[in-house]
Amino acid sequence: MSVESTHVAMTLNDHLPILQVLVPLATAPLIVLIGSRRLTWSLAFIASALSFVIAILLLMQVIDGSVISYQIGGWAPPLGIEYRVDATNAFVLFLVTGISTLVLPYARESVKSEIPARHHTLFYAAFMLCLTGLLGVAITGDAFNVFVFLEISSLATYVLIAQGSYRDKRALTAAYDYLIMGTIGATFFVIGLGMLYMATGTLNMADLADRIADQGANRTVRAAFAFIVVGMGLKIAIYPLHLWLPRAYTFAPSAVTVFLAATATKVAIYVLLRFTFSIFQPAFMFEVNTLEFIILPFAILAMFAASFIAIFQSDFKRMLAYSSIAQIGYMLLGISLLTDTGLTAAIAHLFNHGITKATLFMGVGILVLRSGGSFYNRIQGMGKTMPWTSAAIVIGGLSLIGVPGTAGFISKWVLVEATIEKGWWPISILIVLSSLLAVIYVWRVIEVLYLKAPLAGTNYKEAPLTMLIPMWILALACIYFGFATDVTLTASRAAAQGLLAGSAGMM
Amino acid sequence: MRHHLILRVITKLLVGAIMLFAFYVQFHGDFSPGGGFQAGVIMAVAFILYGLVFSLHDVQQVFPPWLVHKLIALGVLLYAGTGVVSMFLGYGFLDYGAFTPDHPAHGQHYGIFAVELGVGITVTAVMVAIYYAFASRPPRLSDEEW
Amino acid sequence: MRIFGAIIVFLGLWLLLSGIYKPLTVGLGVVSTLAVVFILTRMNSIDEDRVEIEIKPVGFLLYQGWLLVEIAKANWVVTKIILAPSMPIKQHLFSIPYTQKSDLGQVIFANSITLTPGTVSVETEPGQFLIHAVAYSNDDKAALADMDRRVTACEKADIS
Amino acid sequence: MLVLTAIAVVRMRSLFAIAMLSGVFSLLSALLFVTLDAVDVAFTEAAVGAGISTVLVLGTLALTSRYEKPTNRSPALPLFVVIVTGAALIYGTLDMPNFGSPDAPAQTHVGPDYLEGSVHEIDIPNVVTSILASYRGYDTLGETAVVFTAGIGVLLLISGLSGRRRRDDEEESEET
Amino acid sequence: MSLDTLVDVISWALMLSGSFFVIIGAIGTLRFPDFWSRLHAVSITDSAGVILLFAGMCMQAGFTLITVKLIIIGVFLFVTGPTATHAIANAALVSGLRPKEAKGFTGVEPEPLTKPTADPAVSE
Amino acid sequence: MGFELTQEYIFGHLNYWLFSVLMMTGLYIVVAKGNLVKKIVGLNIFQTSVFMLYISMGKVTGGTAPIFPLDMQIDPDVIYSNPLPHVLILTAIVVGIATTALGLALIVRIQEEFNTIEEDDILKIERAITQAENAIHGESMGGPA
Amino acid sequence: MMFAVAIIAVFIAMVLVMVRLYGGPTLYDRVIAVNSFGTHTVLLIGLIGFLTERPEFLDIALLYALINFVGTIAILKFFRYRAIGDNLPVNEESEQ
Repeated sequence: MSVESTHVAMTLNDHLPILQVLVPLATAPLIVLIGSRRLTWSLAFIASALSFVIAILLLMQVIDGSVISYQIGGWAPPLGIEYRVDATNAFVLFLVTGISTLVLPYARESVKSEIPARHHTLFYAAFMLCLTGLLGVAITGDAFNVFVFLEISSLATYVLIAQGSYRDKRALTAAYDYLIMGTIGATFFVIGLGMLYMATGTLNMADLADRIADQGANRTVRAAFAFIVVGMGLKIAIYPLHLWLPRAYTFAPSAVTVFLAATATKVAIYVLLRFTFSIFQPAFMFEVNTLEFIILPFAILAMFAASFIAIFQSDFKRMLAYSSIAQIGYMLLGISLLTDTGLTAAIAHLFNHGITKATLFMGVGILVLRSGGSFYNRIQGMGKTMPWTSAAIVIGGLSLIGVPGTAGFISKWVLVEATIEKGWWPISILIVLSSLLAVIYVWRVIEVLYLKAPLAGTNYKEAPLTMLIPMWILALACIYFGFATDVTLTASRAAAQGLLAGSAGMM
Repeated sequence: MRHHLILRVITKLLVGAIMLFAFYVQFHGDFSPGGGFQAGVIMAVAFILYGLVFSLHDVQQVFPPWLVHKLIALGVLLYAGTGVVSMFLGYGFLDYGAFTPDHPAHGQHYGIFAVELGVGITVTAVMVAIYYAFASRPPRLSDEEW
Repeated sequence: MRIFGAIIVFLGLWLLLSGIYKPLTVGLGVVSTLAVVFILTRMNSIDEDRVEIEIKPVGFLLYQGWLLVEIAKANWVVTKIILAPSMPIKQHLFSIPYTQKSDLGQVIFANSITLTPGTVSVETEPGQFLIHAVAYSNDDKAALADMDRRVTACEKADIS
Repeated sequence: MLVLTAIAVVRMRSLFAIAMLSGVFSLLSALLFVTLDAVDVAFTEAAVGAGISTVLVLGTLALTSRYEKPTNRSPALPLFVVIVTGAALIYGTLDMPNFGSPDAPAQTHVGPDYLEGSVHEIDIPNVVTSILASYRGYDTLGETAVVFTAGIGVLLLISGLSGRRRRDDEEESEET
Repeated sequence: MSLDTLVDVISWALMLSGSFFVIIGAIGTLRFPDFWSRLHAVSITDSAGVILLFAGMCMQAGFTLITVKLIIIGVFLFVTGPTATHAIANAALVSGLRPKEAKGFTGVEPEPLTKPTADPAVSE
Repeated sequence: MGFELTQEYIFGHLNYWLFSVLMMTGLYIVVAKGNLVKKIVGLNIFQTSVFMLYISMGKVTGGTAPIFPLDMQIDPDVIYSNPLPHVLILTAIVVGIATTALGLALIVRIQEEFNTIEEDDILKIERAITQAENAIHGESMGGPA
Repeated sequence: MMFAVAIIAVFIAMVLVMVRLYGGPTLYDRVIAVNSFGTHTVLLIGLIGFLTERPEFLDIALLYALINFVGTIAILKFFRYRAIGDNLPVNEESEQ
């Protein structure tokens, strides 16, 4: 490649895909190297904002369905590692960087109150690494590279969760459980990759797709598929594999919970999408493996079981964690429908749920900051003392239910549409029913916040602006995307079509 | 084990050899098995051996923790920096051909050298840092099932 | 002076290990050697426990030859014990004095004892080693005293 | 022998013995790697498995406890999980090419290109290094980042970043 | 030609005897009744096995850098082997493991060790 | 499938099956054992077996290690094994040790906070905490998690 | 050929040593077994190198010897340290 004498110098624009990952990746060691606590936060924020800008630029370039390919090291794809940006992952990148840019200002106060000051530098470095890993997973076009960056983000996540131990020591065991589960998941993923490699001899996603298509389904490829799905399922917290999630979300520091809830599982779902649709051809796997009938019941089970558990929680934060599992069920349902609309719904819900959950967890974080706990009887009546925070929580809650006019409504609506389109109307009813469950658990929160008297002797101040503003940006986003439907839906549709086109979309 | 004569003397003799071996593995990764990672581990093992036989205090004097922590970051930056330099030269990230456009293979040599050095530095520092972290915790002596 | 000695030894070791004599590699060797010596000097200055190499090279080589023969003999003895159906083990823990002045000399002696099957040096105490023998016989002490003399003979005479 | 070691690990109670056995397991697997021509991997496995991880496990044991307590949990569920996974694995291997077969896809597709290309484009003898540092150099950057993450993770968990001076403590007292 | 054969014969002899001693050492570790005697069995492998096998390999390698490397490894093993053995023995002794003395001997007891008491500062 | 072919098939796959058994042993330790350190060791075994599976993919019968002679004079008759799995596994080993280190560090912290590294004991302690919380904050559902 | 013989011999020895490793009975027995096992591995690597006619990989053997030594020392450091609680400056870990 580089042997050619006529070398065209690359411009900054050409480098955008790599810069997307490189900026946070290089920031993490810089933070450690400089080691000054005053600069740490600013550095992290600048890096995150920069990658947000890059993500927007990338999304603008690929929204029309085109694909950017970047060859790292100048080696052509089957040999070297390739970055490949299309509508789907640009969308995910946009979500991840956007959330991280909003979380960082929020984190400043929240981290100060939850983590000892001497650990702040390393905390932000770990945060940057987590961001790097998620971005790297989302952007890459190489199957093994997914594993490497997945591990970067996972390791950083374990550490970040464990930082909750200064508030509650159970954060440590939560992190440990997640570490074991996550590592098993990653190892399963590697086994799957190994089998794929054995069957095809390549690791590049596009190349893999081609060669699997040529080969048809043999048993090795099928087993590989199973391992990859289970491995990713552990990271996504698909219903029976979800055990780590509630604990991890509950005990992690608030800022970390916001970030993880809004991005980590979403990126894992993206990987699942990428593998099922781009690498294993949809036609192949759904005819041969009848995956839909495996995923579908679990998705529905998740929607109901997790919602039920959420209703009976007495801890706001844990309630939200269980509701996350239920919401993941919606996304999986969309995927298992296998239609254009279904996928659009899944991707749109991925985005909408991301911002909704971020709003809610930010709200919880603020309540925790002021009241010292997220149990219902700790936070009761705070709707009066902290009106802004509580209002944002209500907006988030409404979006979680899927009330018209909020982002959550759009994706659920499209999902119902998709099920009807496919003729599975019982499932549409189930979706509506499970939304009713959401009404119950959200109502409990609203009741606690507004209808109960504040605890005697407490007079909480409203949250600092650095926390309120990010939260309100997200809350307003929930409303904005509830009305301006075409933005998310266009991008999701472009992504869905790209995915459904299978490897053709990759070429 | 400060009073432990044989171990002390032998360690003193060996540590140098082990470090030299680490450098050898580092710089001969192109020709024989080994490379930055392995070299880093061996280097760290040399320090760990010294720490085990002498004392954590001594080894932390020789290789102070603040330096270790800076080096952790420096190695990654060296690696990433190699890529960034190639980007500034108008080539792709980590395209070592950029260093000597007339003779790409040479550029590859330099690139690989720099990159391996980065890996080596980070790995050494991280392993030593982990050792320090574990060793400097006060041990727990409550159970007596010996 | 001592540093130069160390540099030469390490550089020699490098050249032997390397087997590639391009300027770059050899240059790296020099750099590595200097780095190693630098770290070692730091270590020495910190633990104040410098190991003096006070050994006559030729005498030491001769001693090695003698030791090999001893090892061969001792091996045979222990082999016989292992293979004998009854395993005639006569364990005994005893101490013998050493006469080496330098640390290194003592270490060579102790390691030689361990290296010869049948005897293991267990503990170093000021002025004597504690030895464990698997098949103790009364002339063991004499044999070890002989070894002690030979090791001492390898040491340079003029050490404090 | 590997299997024996693994089973021994299952049965043993003494965590010290387990630490040693895991070292032995690493040594054995490294031997296997050597016979399978993967010298670089053997090198790494030896250094990591037998060296660093043993030291780390021992370090942990020093800070925790030395014996495993018996548990009265039923092994049924784990066995079930394991058997299902194992069955999936075996199922997956059924269509695999024979061991060592030179015309397996893995051997014909990309691998030879590396061997070929490494000669002209990179010109160093160790192909593994040339792939590691150049063709898939980005993976290695990721790998370095993983090590870095682990490093700062451990520091964050059980030690803390130390500056040249004890600057941190001073600041902490200022802020609080 | 004849030199080659000679080298071959010698290295065969070295290898075979080396293998023999290695196995003997292993049998010893298995057969010997207690820890202290096993130490000695191990040192057979450490000394005779290593020397003979490496010598055999050196013969095969001829005068190349490989021989040098073999010698380096050999020396390394030669230095570390007894050191490790000594350290093990020492640790065992300190921990209170005493060899069974043969009839008619009373072993030299090292000065009484402080009983392993838990550090009052750390044990809770 | 004739007898000859079957035999060849079995021997050609025996290694994979062996590694599968190893993997399952490792996985069993992770899932079934309650001691946290032992779990990590099991995880190591599990991962190492996966590495073996990979490496055995790259082996070519009659091949040798993918390192050319120093002078780069390559004999075309020599078969070299596939280097790509080696590279992947190198990376994976590094990831493995990183995970191990982190896991152990977590265990150390757990020991400090809970004073045990047995999963059963930890569960007991956590249940006690949850019960205490419930007593203050009202019942919740969803187990001790 | 001769390498094959030697390899088989070393392998048998390894199996025997392993039995001792399982058998114990004391931890020190296991340590000598592990140490001896490491030595065997070094020998085996060297021999395999010669058998496959790529003897330049002796570096691995050297590394093994090294790691084996350090590992043993680490284990012992522990034993000693546990056994003698106070007065000796062995327990560096508690300095700080």
